[in-house]
Amino acid sequence: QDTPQESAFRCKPGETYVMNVMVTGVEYWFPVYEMFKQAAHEMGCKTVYTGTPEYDVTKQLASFQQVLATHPAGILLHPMNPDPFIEPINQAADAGIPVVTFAADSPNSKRVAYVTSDNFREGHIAADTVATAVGEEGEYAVLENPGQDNHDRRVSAFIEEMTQKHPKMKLVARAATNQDPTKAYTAVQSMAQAHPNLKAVFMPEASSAIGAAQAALETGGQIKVFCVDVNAKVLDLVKQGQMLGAIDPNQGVQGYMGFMMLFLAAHPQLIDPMNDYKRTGVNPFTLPIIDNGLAIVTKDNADDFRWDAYLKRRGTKGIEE
Amino acid sequence: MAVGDMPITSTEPKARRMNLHSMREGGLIVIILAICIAMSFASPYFMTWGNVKAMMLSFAVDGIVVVGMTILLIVGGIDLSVGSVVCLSMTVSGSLFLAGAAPWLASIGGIAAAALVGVCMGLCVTMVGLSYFITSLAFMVIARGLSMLITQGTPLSLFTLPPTFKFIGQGTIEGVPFVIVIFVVIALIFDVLLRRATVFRRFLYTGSNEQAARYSGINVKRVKFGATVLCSGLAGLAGVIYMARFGSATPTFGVGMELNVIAAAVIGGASLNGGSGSILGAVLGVALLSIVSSSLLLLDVSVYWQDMIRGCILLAAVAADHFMQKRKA
Amino acid sequence: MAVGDMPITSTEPKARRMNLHSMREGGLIVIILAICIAMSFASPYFMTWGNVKAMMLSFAVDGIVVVGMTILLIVGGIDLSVGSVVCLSMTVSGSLFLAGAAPWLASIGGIAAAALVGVCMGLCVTMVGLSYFITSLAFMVIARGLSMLITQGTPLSLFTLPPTFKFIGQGTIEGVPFVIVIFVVIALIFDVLLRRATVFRRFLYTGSNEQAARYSGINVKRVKFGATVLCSGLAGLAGVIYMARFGSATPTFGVGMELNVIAAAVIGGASLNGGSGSILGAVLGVALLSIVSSSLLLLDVSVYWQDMIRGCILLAAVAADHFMQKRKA
Amino acid sequence: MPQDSLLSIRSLSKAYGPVRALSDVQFDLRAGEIHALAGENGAGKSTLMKIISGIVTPDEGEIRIDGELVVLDSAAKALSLGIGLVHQEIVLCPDVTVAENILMAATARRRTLFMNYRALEARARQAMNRLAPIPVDTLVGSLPISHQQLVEIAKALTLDCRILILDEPTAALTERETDSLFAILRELRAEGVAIIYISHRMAEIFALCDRITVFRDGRYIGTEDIASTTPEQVVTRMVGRQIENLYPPKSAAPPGAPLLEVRGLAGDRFRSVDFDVGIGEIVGFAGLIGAGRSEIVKAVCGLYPRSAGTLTLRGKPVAFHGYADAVAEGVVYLSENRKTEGVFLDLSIAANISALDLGRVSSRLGALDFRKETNQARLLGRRVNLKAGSLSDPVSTLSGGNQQKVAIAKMLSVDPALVFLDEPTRGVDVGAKSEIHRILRDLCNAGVGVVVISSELPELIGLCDRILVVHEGGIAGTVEGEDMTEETIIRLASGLSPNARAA
Ligand SMILES: Nc1ncnc2c1ncn2[C@@H]1O[C@H](COP(=O)(O)OP(=O)(O)OP(=O)(O)O)[C@@H](O)[C@H]1O
Ligand SMILES: Nc1ncnc2c1ncn2[C@@H]1O[C@H](COP(=O)(O)OP(=O)(O)OP(=O)(O)O)[C@@H](O)[C@H]1O
Ligand SMILES: O[C@@H]1[C@H](O)[C@H](O)CO[C@H]1O
Ligand SMILES: [Mg+2]
Ligand SMILES: [Mg+2]
Repeated sequence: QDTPQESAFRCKPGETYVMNVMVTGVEYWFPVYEMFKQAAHEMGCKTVYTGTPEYDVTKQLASFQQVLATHPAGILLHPMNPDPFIEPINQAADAGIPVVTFAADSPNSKRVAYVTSDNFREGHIAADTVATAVGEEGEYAVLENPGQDNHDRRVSAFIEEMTQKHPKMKLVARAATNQDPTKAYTAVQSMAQAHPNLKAVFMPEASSAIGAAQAALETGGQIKVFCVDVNAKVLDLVKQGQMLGAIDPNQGVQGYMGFMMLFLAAHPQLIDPMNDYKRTGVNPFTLPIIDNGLAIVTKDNADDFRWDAYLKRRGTKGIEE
Repeated sequence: MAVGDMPITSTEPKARRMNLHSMREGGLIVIILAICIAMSFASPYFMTWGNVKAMMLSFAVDGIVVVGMTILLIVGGIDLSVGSVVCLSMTVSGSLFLAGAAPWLASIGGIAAAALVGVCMGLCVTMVGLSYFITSLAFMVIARGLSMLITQGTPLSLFTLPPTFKFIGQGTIEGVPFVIVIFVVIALIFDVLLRRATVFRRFLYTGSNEQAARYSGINVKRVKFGATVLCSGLAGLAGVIYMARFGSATPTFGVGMELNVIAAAVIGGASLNGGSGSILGAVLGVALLSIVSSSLLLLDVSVYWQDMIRGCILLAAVAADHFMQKRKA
Repeated sequence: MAVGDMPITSTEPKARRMNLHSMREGGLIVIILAICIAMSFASPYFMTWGNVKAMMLSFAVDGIVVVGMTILLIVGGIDLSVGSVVCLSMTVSGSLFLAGAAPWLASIGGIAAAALVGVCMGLCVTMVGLSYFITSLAFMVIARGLSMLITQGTPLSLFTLPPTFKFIGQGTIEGVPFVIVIFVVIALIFDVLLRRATVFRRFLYTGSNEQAARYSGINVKRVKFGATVLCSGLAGLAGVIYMARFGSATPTFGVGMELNVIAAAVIGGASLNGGSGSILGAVLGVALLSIVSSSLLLLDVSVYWQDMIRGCILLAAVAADHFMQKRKA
Repeated sequence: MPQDSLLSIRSLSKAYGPVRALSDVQFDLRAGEIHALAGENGAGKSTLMKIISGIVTPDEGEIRIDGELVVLDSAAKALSLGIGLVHQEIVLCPDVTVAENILMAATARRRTLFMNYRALEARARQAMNRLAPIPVDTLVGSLPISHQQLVEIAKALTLDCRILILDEPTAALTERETDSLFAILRELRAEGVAIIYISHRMAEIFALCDRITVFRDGRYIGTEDIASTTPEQVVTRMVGRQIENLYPPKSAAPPGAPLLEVRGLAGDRFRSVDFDVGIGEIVGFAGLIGAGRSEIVKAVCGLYPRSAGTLTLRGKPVAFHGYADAVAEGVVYLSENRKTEGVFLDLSIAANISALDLGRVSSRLGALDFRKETNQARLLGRRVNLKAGSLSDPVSTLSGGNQQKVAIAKMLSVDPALVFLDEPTRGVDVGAKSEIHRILRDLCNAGVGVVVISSELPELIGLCDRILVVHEGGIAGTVEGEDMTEETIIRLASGLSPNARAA
């Protein structure tokens, strides 16, 4: 079919953009891809959702390399670890395939941009919310997932904020629960014993929250649970008041801006900035970091973050298209 | 001397009944007590009812899985799929419930799904002749995939579960959590069965020497099939209980559970070559593992040290146990 | 009749020298080819050099670990710690490098650390008499803990590694990634050794019947010790290569690797009871696993279906292999 | 101590917990002699041999070689001193070829990097062919027990040792192999090798050996020249009492109605096999090793695949799809392969004996009654005069012969209708043997069908009323009454016509 006047902001037929992540089955990615898709379709581009079902960097690398073999127009990547992806991302760049990272970065690579919610702000805001909720005074604990940087950053930011802004808040226990609800359940159970007046627990991801909240309930319900990321269960817990709240990294914008950056980077001729890009050969659309903002999820707004409702409302097939 | 004038005294039924088990269990009990005593000095909270409860809660449900695994190990099998099967049972019954089924019905559905995985594995092993290891590995992946499929990757939130049902996972009787009651009952039942029931004795024969069992007229295929289904079924039960506890069904639940479960059984005296193992032992094994972990939490050991120390204590415990047995033997 | 002209004369010396291997390998090769052919019709990209390279890269380094595991399985052992040991070697050499050691020295340090874990495990098994399963499980936790300690839980960034060293993990020769070259060489060496070297025949004897080996004057303890250290050592080497490839050392790397590695070896014909297994087989096993995973990605199968299908293909492949052998036998 | 003794043992003791396997025994062995060691099951023969070959360490006592005090703390050590042992229980690597098994000790010593398979196979084949031409490139695991026994022997022959120990090497062998083995042993003796020979077959001992030492209950009884003693005397010293007639009287009456009728039985290793087992008769199966006797009998019991054939039990046709079906009908099989098919080594004696039918030692609800189980074991144990410490000990702690008795007791536990016994008295001592023969005869008289496979012709002839001779998987002929001579049987077994004149 013929289009009257061809806009520069449209894809050539068949121009495909790929999103690549690990643990592909996990809810977190879906809203990201949903808006990635929307932006793409607006501009007549095709998208594919790829990655490895496992939580395994070697496997994600393999999937990334395979994606390269299909020569897409650009890749929106969540690198499980930063440095292992330097080489592959640079390969892509050299092959003229721009890579944009989101939610986790590979700073030393030639990725053209990094779209994320500021993990430090997430930690700080979480800390402030928790502190006010317990009256600026009391013992708190953290559950960790050591090794995944964005999670580690959230935790350290949380603790840092507490020590600096809320001096009466005392960190009494830390446990590595590695996104396992049962471990979180056990950890909070024991912590509640060792620290009878534990007031709050923070964790950088949603899986642990399910176990932690249950344990908090069973140990008398005076422990306030706060996490980053949401899922159906967490939202219900927040709604029921069994969790103080959560932080949502605003995935939609992450995906939308991710695509925009990819498209622009894939069409550098769209811009001609006054800088040395021609000589150095770097992509003129290179933006080190884009903060996609974040949202604090509470009783009142919890329902606005439900994936299933959202999907129904939009009537799309989610990641399956 | 002929048997007639043998020291038959030493062969009292009592002594006999225990001989497969007692030794190992003795050792483990001593070690666990030792740790507990040490801990109760180290932390004032360790011996509080609250903490004891917390520790038991932490292994009660997995303990049910360990019971099944122990039986399968005794037969000479192994099941890597338990973690995924627990999760499958969780997600199946969860989604059935959301689809409007009564919670009890939904649970039965979940357990049935789990048992079905067991049936498939049993057939692969007995009919096709594949190894337990590979078969259960494949079904570990398949069952996980099914959970993903059912939940579409998002945890099912089951707030609407009626309290009567949640009671299974969260209720207490006289302050004792109901899950602990369930676990203890199941452990007792299977401990007795394993020592006394003829059916289970056949399990032991098969695991001890499959050929000899065949030449004793035992239908070893049926035995292996049965043990496999039983193991999966118990995993399914555990899944339902977890669902009742957490009021949700997470598709990523139970990843890596298999190793802990097998470890507990092996610490408890089960052998990967089959023919040995006991429920009491396995229970002690699972208890040991979780006492160690929660001790580290109570002592506020740095996150970075926890694994190191946990591993060392585990090793020390196993070694100590080993020596005690040697001395006894 | 003379025993000489009995049916069982049917094995030629040639076949014999291979007998542990040939059969199984034949089957696997057929299956892998079948999948590749099917895939090359299903996806235009499958047979592209880029994709083939991606697949080989995805198993080359793990393949080195599989070689060690296979040898250990042949001896009758098993090592659950490989994943943690790969990681330990990574983090140790990484931190040594950051502390200013030359990358080569640092690497030797890492491999040494890995081998040391092997030594400890070897002693626990041969001297103390603990089971391989429990011992390696404990060291899996310990080694992981050490990595956590060394890195304080945060990945070490090593992009300052000199290119000459990075070449090990990232370089290519005539377009062929160097890691693949290393892997092929190691696999070949150990395949030959396992079939023809006197020392490695002793490994096989020990695994087949430890008693018979001991009665024949073989120092089975030394054999088992050696195999254990070798397995850890190769894991250490893999760790260094990964470090060179990733330019970083992540304390969470290699979690759950052990299952994949053991699975590959078992698919390749190794038995958990010892006495059988081959390197070529193991290589094919590891290849099969990664070909299956990557095929699914190219077919862009729905995320939710991937695990299910992967598991089913795995099962089908193993079953097919099994039948082909039966027919041959 | 006699000057000329190559090996001399003094005041040696070994106890396993309460069981005194050896108490203060002595033993002398001269170069160039074949020295028999006799004793009841559990007398301590194997234990002593294991001590001499460095597998078991004694509690006390001294061992001298050439008058030198030696410490034998490992098999390797004993091998280096030129001591070789043919184990009573087969100890081979199933996943490895015959050749590599035979030369395993050599491989253990070998210092070169690579194997030399060509030379290895040549040497192995040479050693093997002296006994029986078993192809050396087959996996040992695929060989029947009888052939594994031969491999075990060939393995020891390659050690070119000064002291060669054979612990019941012929238990699984037929005349043919036994004769070639004896020829080899005589050669070795001539070469000055000192040989210790353990057997429960008096005939063999008196045909082969120069001196004999007798043990009883772990004690040294005495040593003397074969020339100056008789089998009866030896047996008396072993058992401590007279053993009058070794074999029970045969049935006077002709066999009654056929209990079992087999017609046209065929399988991969046998074809068109017909035979009957009548009530009141003991039927024997003779044949060379590998003739297929075991397979035929197993096929009847549903333990071995059969392609054709009908079974009629007590007049009604039966088709056993699995052994369980057979057992249900009271048809039981005693395997020739004790270690792998006969017993559960790591389970208790009592648990072994009850395995065939747990119903007998459990309540109606299926709960095991351990008192019943122990009593059953005690009774049957007495009946086969089992020597054991406690019925709760694992079978692995029993002597070879006593393990065999456990296997037999297990069969008797179900009062069967029809029993097939494959090498039933393998490794069983003279006293117990005649005891078992009497039990079999009693069973038979009580209307139980009894079929015995044995490689020991005198046993078959002494025990059976009728002997079927198997040759290459087919029944070559039947002999009874007067015709039951070793000669006729051997001729039939080798595919010749029964009487010499015809040949
Ligand atoms: N590993 C063991 N543990 C406990 N008791 C043992 C062990 N090995 C042997 N015995 C006991 O030592 C005694 C002697 O056993 P040994 O095997 O030497 O007898 P044997 O003379 O070889 O008998 P057989 O003629 O049946 O082979 C037996 O009572 C046996 O029960
Ligand atoms: N698993 C096997 N693989 C190959 N050949 C076998 C196997 N089992 C038995 N045979 C062969 O089948 C034939 C019969 O075996 P077997 O020796 O058991 O017969 P037998 O007449 O019972 O002799 P024995 O006196 O040893 O019992 C022999 O040729 C033997 O080599
Ligand atoms: O917790 C989530 C996921 O783990 C993923 O890493 C994306 O970033 C975080 O918000
Ligand atoms: Mg003996
Ligand atoms: Mg036979």
